Amino acid sequence: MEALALRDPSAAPVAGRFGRHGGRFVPEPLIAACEEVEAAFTEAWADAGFRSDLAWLLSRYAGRPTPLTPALRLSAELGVTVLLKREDLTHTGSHKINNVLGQALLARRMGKRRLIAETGAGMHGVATATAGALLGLPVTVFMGERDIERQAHNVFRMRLLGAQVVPVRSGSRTLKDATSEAMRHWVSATEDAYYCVGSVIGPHPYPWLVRELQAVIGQEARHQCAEQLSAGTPDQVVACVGGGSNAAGTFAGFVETPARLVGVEAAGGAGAALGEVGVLHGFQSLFLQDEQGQIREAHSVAAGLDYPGVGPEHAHLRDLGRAEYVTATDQEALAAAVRLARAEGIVPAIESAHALAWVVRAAGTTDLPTGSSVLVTLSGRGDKDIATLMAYLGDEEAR
Amino acid sequence: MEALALRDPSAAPVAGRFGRHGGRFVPEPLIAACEEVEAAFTEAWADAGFRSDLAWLLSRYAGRPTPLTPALRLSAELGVTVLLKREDLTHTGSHKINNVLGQALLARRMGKRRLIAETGAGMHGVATATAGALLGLPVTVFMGERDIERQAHNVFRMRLLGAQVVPVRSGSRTLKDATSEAMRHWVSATEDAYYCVGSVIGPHPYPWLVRELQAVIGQEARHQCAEQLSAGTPDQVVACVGGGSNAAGTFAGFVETPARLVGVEAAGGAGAALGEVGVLHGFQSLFLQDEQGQIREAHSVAAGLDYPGVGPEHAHLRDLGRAEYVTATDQEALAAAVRLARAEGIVPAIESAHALAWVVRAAGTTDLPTGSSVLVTLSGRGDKDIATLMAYLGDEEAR
Amino acid sequence: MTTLETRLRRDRGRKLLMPYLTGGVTPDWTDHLRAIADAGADAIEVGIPFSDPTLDGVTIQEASDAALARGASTDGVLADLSRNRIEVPVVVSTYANLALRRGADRFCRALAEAGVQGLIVPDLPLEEAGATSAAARAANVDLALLASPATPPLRLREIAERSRGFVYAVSLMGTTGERRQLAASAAALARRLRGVTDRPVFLGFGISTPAQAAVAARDADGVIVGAALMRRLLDGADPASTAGFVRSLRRALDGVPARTSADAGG
Amino acid sequence: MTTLETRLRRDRGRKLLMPYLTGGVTPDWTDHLRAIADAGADAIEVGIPFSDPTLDGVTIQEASDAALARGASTDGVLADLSRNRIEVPVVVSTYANLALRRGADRFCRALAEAGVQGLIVPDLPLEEAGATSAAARAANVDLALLASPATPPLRLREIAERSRGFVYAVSLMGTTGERRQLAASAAALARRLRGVTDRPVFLGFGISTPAQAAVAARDADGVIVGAALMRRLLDGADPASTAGFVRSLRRALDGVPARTSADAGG
Ligand SMILES: Cc1ncc(COP(=O)(O)O)c(C=O)c1O
Ligand SMILES: Cc1ncc(COP(=O)(O)O)c(C=O)c1O
Repeated sequence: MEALALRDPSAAPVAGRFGRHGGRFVPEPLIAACEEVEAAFTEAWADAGFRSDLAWLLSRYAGRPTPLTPALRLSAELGVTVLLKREDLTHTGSHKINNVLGQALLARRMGKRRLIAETGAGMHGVATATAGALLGLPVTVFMGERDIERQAHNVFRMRLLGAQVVPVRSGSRTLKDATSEAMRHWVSATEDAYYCVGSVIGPHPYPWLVRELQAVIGQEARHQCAEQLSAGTPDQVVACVGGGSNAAGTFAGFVETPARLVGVEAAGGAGAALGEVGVLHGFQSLFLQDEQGQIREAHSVAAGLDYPGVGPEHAHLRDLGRAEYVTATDQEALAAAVRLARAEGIVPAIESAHALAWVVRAAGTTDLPTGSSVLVTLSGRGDKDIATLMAYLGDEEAR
Repeated sequence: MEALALRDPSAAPVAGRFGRHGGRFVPEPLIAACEEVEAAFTEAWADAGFRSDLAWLLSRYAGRPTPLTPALRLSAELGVTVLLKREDLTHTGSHKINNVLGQALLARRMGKRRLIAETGAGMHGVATATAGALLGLPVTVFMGERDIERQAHNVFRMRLLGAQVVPVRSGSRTLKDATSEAMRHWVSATEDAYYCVGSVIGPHPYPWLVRELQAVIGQEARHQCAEQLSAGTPDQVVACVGGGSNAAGTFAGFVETPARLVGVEAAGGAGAALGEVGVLHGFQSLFLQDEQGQIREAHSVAAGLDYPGVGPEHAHLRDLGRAEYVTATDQEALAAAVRLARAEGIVPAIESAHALAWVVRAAGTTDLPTGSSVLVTLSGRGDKDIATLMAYLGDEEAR
Repeated sequence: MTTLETRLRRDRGRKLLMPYLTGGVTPDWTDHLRAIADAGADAIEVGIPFSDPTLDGVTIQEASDAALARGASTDGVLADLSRNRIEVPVVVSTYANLALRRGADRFCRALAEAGVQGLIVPDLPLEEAGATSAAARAANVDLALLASPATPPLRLREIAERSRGFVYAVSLMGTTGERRQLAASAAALARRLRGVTDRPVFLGFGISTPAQAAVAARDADGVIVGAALMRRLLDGADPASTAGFVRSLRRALDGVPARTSADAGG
Repeated sequence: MTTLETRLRRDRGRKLLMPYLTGGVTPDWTDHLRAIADAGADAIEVGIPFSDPTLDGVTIQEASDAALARGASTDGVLADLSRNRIEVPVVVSTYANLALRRGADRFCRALAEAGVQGLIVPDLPLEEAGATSAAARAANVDLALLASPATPPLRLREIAERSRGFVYAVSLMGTTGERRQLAASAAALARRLRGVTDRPVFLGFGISTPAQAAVAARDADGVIVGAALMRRLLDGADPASTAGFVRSLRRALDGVPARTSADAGG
């Protein structure tokens, strides 16, 4: 019963719950809006027409299916078979597009006239700006001032795509605060605006809805593993976890298999690994917080992982013991990004590099024994991170 | 007989000629190296094993096939059906990867121990750096100093991928000079190094070899058009032309159809449209030059089109009247890039935007009548050009 | 009937006033508390600052940040309240995480021990309020629920029924913060609420001036004024001047007949 | 037999010297030309500068750029040569585009009219040289072909056969430019060439010092010295000092026995 939502992926979790997590902790003015989204998505998701419109966009526009690439040189170096699920090859360069195309179609179906979104690394912002341009819906993106500075490349992309980027100056000036600000704005605009949440966070139905839209990652990967691996499924399935959408989408394809599921968080933003039960941004889950309940600021070189919480489904999977949550440091992630670039010719997003960093660390230990196979979701490409990676490389080489 | 190379795409042009163009105008020390590449490619291209290795990399690693996306909003605005062949979705973000994977496999088959390449926009350099990393071959990329400045993003990418980027300070400090410098370096390194040429230029066998490797664009597009267009083929097929590789690869799929073939050059680098017969970089073709035969410097906001010549096959197609070559200005290309971003959520490379710019200009005229269909190859994505596009937008908005 | 309910009766013969004050916002915040109490408040809403006040506009965000920067915490604010008992009932408002973090039971008991009589948790809607509601009742603290202009009729009725102490009518679709005009949605919501409950209906959010308070009070039993007060406080107002502002609100409300046709509902 | 062939005979009894000079590189370049001719050159290679000298290293690139910046052109260089006839034969070297641009026939006739006796076009290999070769012959200009260390035996023979005036042996796999040492490939190539032809074999590329010239001349009939001379000229040497350098080369060559075992071939 607890894991119901996972077993029948198309069914909404009961009362928006994943075990004890999830829910809809929003101020009353947002209740109707959440209900409206829930009803619309429930209906749309059961509508073959909606699904085929989405499938059309995913394949004709966004470049799905994405390949599953065996990382041959890295595998040889590590002694484990590493398969990369290539979300970096999607249009706009990260898995965020899967979610956003679905939500933008939903918004249009609901008769909404514009989109709002929060963004951390800017990938969700770019994806939303993209979907907005494609469907003719104006887009407003809330982004922490600190993230605006460190992900300038994506800020430019959003503006080029015609989106308005609103700097958020409160709190840690990162994803957490951008999310708060997006919710504040949404309260005042529920009639007109559709809030396009960027991860498996937020009030019900978002964690479920976003997971459903990202499940395409895991479904494709599952089939591809069946073709490419003699065992049919990988021994381990690894993805980075910010809010947890690429991980949730990946895990959705493997939760019924014997594969071990591993979510890798930024050491400085490890809601699932180090957080405690709390409520923020409309849902109950695990959050970094002090004993009084004040939310702690996350700190990660990966803007997309710089979030103190984790989606409720992950908190639940951790409760169940079905998935494990581990961390990788900034240094480990940066080193893993450069390593993948040089071993395989793929420059990953620093977010995605966290998943790799754990694989690099664990390979050959009991955590990831020699000879085992591991699927790693490369959630995005590193173009947005080139400056950060170069600075890191400069430091390394200066040593 | 003249167009033989096009009719039977797998046959090498006789004596490396496309009509009166092409050839092998290299200094004697490079003759043996060119012959070695020719022999190796001829043999490899006839080898099903080589072809299947390449096909494997193209699909499993590089994300082929790329979609053919109908640009719905733009089509409605222009009154013509615009289909976009999405090379921007390939790994590394441009069609250059198609060519480079083939050549890197060839280099390995030939027992070469490293790769050298010239680059303009940096996309070919990034692609070569990528293939080198993937196959474990060190890479040296020659790049004009001016291009290093304006395509800094790609310079960083190459370095991250482990390639050495050598600044070229001679002449116009752009693609032309980088090509000269790569040839100079090649002369001294033919034993060890494979010269991975980035477009359908250079001495035989390169214009043929690169065309063959890029023909996958046209072949896929041809099939996709057959599925998507009721007429089966588009009325027009348009691609930007620097050296001409994405255009040659695209045209290869349509040269036997009734489709009109249009190559769009940068107004300031229009070898095919405005050049005269000449010899440079090992081949005879059309080049911008003065009455004495000194090569003129090209000037384009698109570093990848900033080349005074054009591949010999294009010169030949122009001679035959089978393809037409037109130009687009910097301003038109920049405007078209922003227009595509805002209408379709796709930020194209400024190079590719030249092809679109012509479509925008021609739509509704006798050149591209209302109601007709046009296939446009989007040769690459605009991530490398974000700064340039933002500056342009800033100027526009300031007006 | 709880003390709060006794004090905030509809039939007290005047329009009710509940100023809002962020706990710990300044070193002398309890002086403001007392001054405001003495200036004619019928109850005072005391915010326990939260790191991520998603329903608050810039002014109260700033107040929360200032309080947290000063080291304000649940324990600290409650200790201050405990040491500074006032005659006027205190209603604590905060976000769900601060309540759930220590467990709803412990949290509500701590409130009661500090003399707090009511509780507002804006991000605990009907569906999520069950446990906290029970805990509050056990501790003899009134958990007031919020209604909004977007709340449909049946739900409105249920909110009114399950709300304790009073019903908080969020006057507009938006965050806290001053507004030039009272939202058009305010009167309609207050009337709808008064049509389904006997509990006092307080309009809050965006009521910025005595004039606006008076207009709001035509349809509601009382008003809550937060940002307008906190802006003054953040700008450096001393307890005498915050009290002065509260008095001006009091006067404006006293000009509104306490029993109007608003009783007929909306 | 053309004049060039007469002058550059293997059996002239001394090792032959062909300095290289970029046409138009300085305003007084023809003074250098004359001074060099008088300093013991057996022929002079005069480069017509091209915008994209892909086979040249930095020094000759710099010289070409300097000449072009001064407005040098095919017409200009030929006019200068025409006005400054020297006793020593002149061999023009340039890139294919400059020859093909005006048509090989017109180009070769213009050379002949300017008194030029030979032609080197490094980017016209055997396969592409046909038309230019015929045009040169018609104009009584010798088109010398290049051979390289990588040229296989049969091709070497054909190059030697179709070359006129002399055969240009590219001493190394690389561009023009000074080198610290004579390339190991030089001697072997010269020997191979002398084994298949009676035409004089000139080693060029990278011969930088009189000592290197002497070593090169052991296996070849003559040497071409370009970058080493042009560097001096670009550094500001006057005609007397370029001539001095050429004399030092001459002396070094004169120390090498004119008929050595090299005749036996490699
Ligand atoms: C490339 C990439 N990967 C991962 C993430 C983290 O998001 P999630 O945990 O929802 O997949 C982001 C967020 O911006 C991202 O851009
Ligand atoms: C995106 C893109 N398009 C087009 C070109 C031009 O090359 P070609 O004409 O060979 O396709 C380049 C070259 O760098 C490029 O990067």
